Amino acid sequence: MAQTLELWIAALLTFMIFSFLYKDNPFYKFAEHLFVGVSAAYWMVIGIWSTLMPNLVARLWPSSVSGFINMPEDAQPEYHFIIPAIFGILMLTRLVERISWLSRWAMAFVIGFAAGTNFTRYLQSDFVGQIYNSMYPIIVKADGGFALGATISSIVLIVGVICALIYFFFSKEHTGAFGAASRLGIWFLMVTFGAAFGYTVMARISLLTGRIQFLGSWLASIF
Amino acid sequence: MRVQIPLIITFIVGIALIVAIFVPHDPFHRMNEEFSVYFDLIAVFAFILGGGNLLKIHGNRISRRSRDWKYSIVTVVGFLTMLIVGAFKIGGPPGLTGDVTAEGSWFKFMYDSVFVSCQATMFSLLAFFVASASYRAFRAKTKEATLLLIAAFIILIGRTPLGHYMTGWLPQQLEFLHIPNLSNWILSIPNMAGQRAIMIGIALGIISTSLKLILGIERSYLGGEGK
Amino acid sequence: MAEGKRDIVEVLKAIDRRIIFLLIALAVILPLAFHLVFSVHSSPIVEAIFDKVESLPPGSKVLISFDYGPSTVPENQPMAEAVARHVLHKDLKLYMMAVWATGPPQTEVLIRNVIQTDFQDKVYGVDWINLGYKAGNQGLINAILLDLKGMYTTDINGTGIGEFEMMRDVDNLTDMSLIICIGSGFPGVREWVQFAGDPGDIPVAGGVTAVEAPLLYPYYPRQLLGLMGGLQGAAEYEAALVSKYPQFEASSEQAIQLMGPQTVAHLVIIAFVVVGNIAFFAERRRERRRKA
Amino acid sequence: MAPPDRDCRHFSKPALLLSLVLFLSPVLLLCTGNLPEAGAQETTLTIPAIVHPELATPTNVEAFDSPSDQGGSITITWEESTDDVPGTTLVKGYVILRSESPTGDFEEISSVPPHAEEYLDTSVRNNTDYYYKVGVVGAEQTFLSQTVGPAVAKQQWFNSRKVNLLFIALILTFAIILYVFQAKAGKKLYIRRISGIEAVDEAVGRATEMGKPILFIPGIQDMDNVQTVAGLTILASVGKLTAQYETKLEVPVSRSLVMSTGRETLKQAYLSVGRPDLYSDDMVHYVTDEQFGYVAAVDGIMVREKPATCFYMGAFFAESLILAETGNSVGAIQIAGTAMPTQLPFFVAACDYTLIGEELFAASAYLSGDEKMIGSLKGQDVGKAIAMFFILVGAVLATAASLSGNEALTGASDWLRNLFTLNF
Repeated sequence: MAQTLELWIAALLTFMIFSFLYKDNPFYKFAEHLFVGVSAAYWMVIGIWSTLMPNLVARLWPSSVSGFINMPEDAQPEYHFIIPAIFGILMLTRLVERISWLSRWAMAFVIGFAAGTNFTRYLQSDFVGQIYNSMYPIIVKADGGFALGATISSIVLIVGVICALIYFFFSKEHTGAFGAASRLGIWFLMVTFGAAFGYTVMARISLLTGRIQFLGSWLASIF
Repeated sequence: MRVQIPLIITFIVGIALIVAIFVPHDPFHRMNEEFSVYFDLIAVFAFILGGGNLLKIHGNRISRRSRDWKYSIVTVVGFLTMLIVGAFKIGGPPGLTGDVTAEGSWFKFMYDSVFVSCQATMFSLLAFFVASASYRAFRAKTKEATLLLIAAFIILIGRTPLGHYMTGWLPQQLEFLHIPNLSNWILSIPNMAGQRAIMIGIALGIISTSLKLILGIERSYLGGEGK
Repeated sequence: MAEGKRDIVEVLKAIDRRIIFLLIALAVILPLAFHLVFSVHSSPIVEAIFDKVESLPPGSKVLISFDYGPSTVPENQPMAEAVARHVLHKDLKLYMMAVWATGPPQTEVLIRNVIQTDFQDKVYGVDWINLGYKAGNQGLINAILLDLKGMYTTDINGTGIGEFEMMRDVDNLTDMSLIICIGSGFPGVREWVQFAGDPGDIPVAGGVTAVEAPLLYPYYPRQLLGLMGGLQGAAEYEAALVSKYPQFEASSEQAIQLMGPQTVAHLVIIAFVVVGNIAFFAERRRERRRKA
Repeated sequence: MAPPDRDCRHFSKPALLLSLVLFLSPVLLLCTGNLPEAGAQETTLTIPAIVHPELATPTNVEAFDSPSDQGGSITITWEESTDDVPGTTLVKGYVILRSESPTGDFEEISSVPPHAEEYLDTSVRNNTDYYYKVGVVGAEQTFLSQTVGPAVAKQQWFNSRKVNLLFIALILTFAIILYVFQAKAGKKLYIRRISGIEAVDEAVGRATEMGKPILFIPGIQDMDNVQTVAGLTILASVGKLTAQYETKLEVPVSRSLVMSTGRETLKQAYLSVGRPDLYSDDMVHYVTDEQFGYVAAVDGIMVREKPATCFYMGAFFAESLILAETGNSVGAIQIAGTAMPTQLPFFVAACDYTLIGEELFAASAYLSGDEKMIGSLKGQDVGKAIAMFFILVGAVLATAASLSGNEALTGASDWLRNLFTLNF
């Protein structure tokens, strides 16, 4: 019974959302508003049970939640978790106009966290890592002579990287040879975007295939 | 105090996290992990602000009978039902001590029937939009657009049997022009060059922005001075 | 005459997106309804994986890591199943693990679909083993490169690892002849290459979603043996498998089946791109004439 | 994951000495007239009694705290048994034994295959003495080395494997700060035109003329993503324009923290141009954390309110194309900016202007009008110049090394690559 109900609700909502492709209509509005309400609450509930309870309440006061969530019997309180609790409460001062400026302290922690982690993460994997990946021989040797195809490819690659980087130069006027290189760079970027777009089309179609298959199974359940 | 203290907090937290990757000693080495948990917790507290705002907006619409106010009732009812069922683990076999997403619970039922189906269907709209965007965007209007078009077209054809048949007759010497080979080459050489340059650029943008945040040069997130 | 021509151009120019939407919907629904199947030809980047598995002597160890979740099952699951089928058929030892918490349920699906249907004679712990998921992301890969038994002291069911015959001569990842990561994000193929393949000099192959594949081409073929990208990649592997071992035709064509709608939809999109450009050029020519 | 370079170093002198001793040992035995080994081998040929040869034990065993780590690990190194010859099966592998006292019970903790010469024991506690033996495993018996130790696992204060990274981080930081200060000192800097930025004014103006609202989407990620911060900085600039033009601005967000920050930012923007009366908190409103729930709602807003302009500035995932296509269908001018490489193609295809990757951050600096922010852009350019320089030099060196086979060139090329190697 519950399964049939679930199947029907899901199928009807699927149709309601697809109807948006034709134009905005009351069915879509209904599905949209339901989805917004349910999903907002879903993430809040997940936040409570998978973050707030195990990572705050259980750490500060283990005995209080030992029945509710899985945790070791002999868990000891970890008092440094009082820090996020304070920041969290400071965040809520936004509800009180007079002291709402205190929420900036919590915001400052969040921003510091963002800046600190992103600085190192991108420095390592995207800056240093990509330079490392580019340091390969331009002329590729094969047994006996050198591989023409591979050599052309690696020349194209290195020219592409350099020119596309030149396109991103902000403080120098893009004229003359520099401008020509920058234009070549934007061409490389365009090929990149076209290629990635073309490659992705397929994955997007498969999402629809999945949905149509679901509707097919719903139809099959009726007959 | 209203501006200085936040700037100091940002500075200390940011620097500590950068130091942490060079210093494996306590207390630094655990900071990265602990601070992510701290962040998650602050975000959960903030849910109260977000959820409250959602209720306020839709509550106002209902009380003022503004446009589409009836649908706002759907949002409010959906929100409160899901919240109460989940937060108090009402309904279904596992009860208060079980997993909130346990099979058979009401929460899971609403998740499967409403959340999953809406999510998957919204996601699948992409199949349609990717088609309409291709139709509109892939036109040889300028040199740049032509390149975009050619690259996309070769890859698109290369991903279907069409590509195989179109150029399958090519002799050995011209094999590199065979469309599947050509599309592989585009992906692994020019695409790669572009991706790499984009990634290096992004890394620099993020490094520089992070630095400005840590040093307090960029502070628009703090809003105004004083008040 | 000129009148008629302009009409067509005008119509094409102002084509309603809803017509495109309708055609895409039909392009997916009709092949599904009529089980339309196209022949699939494998490309070198996929064949490289197939040939590698084909070339391994019986008894070689192959590790498959399930690094994806339910949202990418349509693309990832057929890859995992085709490869597992091939590995078991060649009498290679199959080790399964996951760096994603959502991986083990997919491993279970594979066990049901592949091992329990086609390879009932294969013995657990001798021919195949399910090690399950461990937290730690790339740190886990790094750790088992040095000491697999230290991290995996039991299999997924909690049985001590020492009890299994096929685990006796496995100490770390370098004992594997091939690692195949079926993944859809982080940690995934990239991490397997960076933390296992490169430092341990172990062949690594991957199967990923189509969205992710362009980002992984940089690693092929130097660091990545081969790559299955999206449903197409899965279908190509299935095609290679079925053409060599026709007995799997019935069981191993799920991706090939799903390729029907994809191919038709693709062709529809290609047709639209062509039509869009014809309309564009026709209009431009007319404008030029008008100016002249 | 390159092995710590101390491996290569400590082979040198002791290793040489030791191999010399080992090499000479048969000679020494000969001199003393004591030849049991040779005799025994001959007996095995004639009498079918199984006598397993004694195996040479691993030599030069060392146990030390693994360098540059967070503790909890001891590295044990040794030199393989002289009987561990490739192609033979005499040696089955090595075992590592551990004890907490030199005379106590040694417990086998792990085994490694033949030819291994290093083991990382990660099952130790910090600040505890450990003693180790390494055994060579034969067909029947295991022959143990001498006990080494004590080794103590400790947390280090500096990860020396990341010196290169620190060096690069300092150079970039220095470049950026240098130009920030130059700009602060009043030096005018040239910034090239970025079409997406120039279009902002026009797009806001268009909405004003048409009397339609502007929609601003700061991505769907939380405040822990720097792209969101950049998006909100651009929101501040857009907010100043909408305040001056008295244009309606709507900012639906998908994270509560972004809502709070967005409100602070926008309020200040309206205040700074003297129009706090036009600001209200409802301009920035929360929808849902769920990616596609958010998209469903924003799509709804688009088709119902028909904004004249849509801004997408921040981190985006699959929803990018759904938003941009819907925005396009209602005839909005669309300006996007993101540093998500996977989504750039869709914005480029579906929007009127797209800020590509780094341009998003450039736009946030440029639009702020703050010289210091603009100065940092020049610092970023220095970073790109560094990247280009090393890519070119690295590739040329690698080419020269591979073509000539010259050792000095190969060394130089490897050294340069090591500078950019990531050690975890």
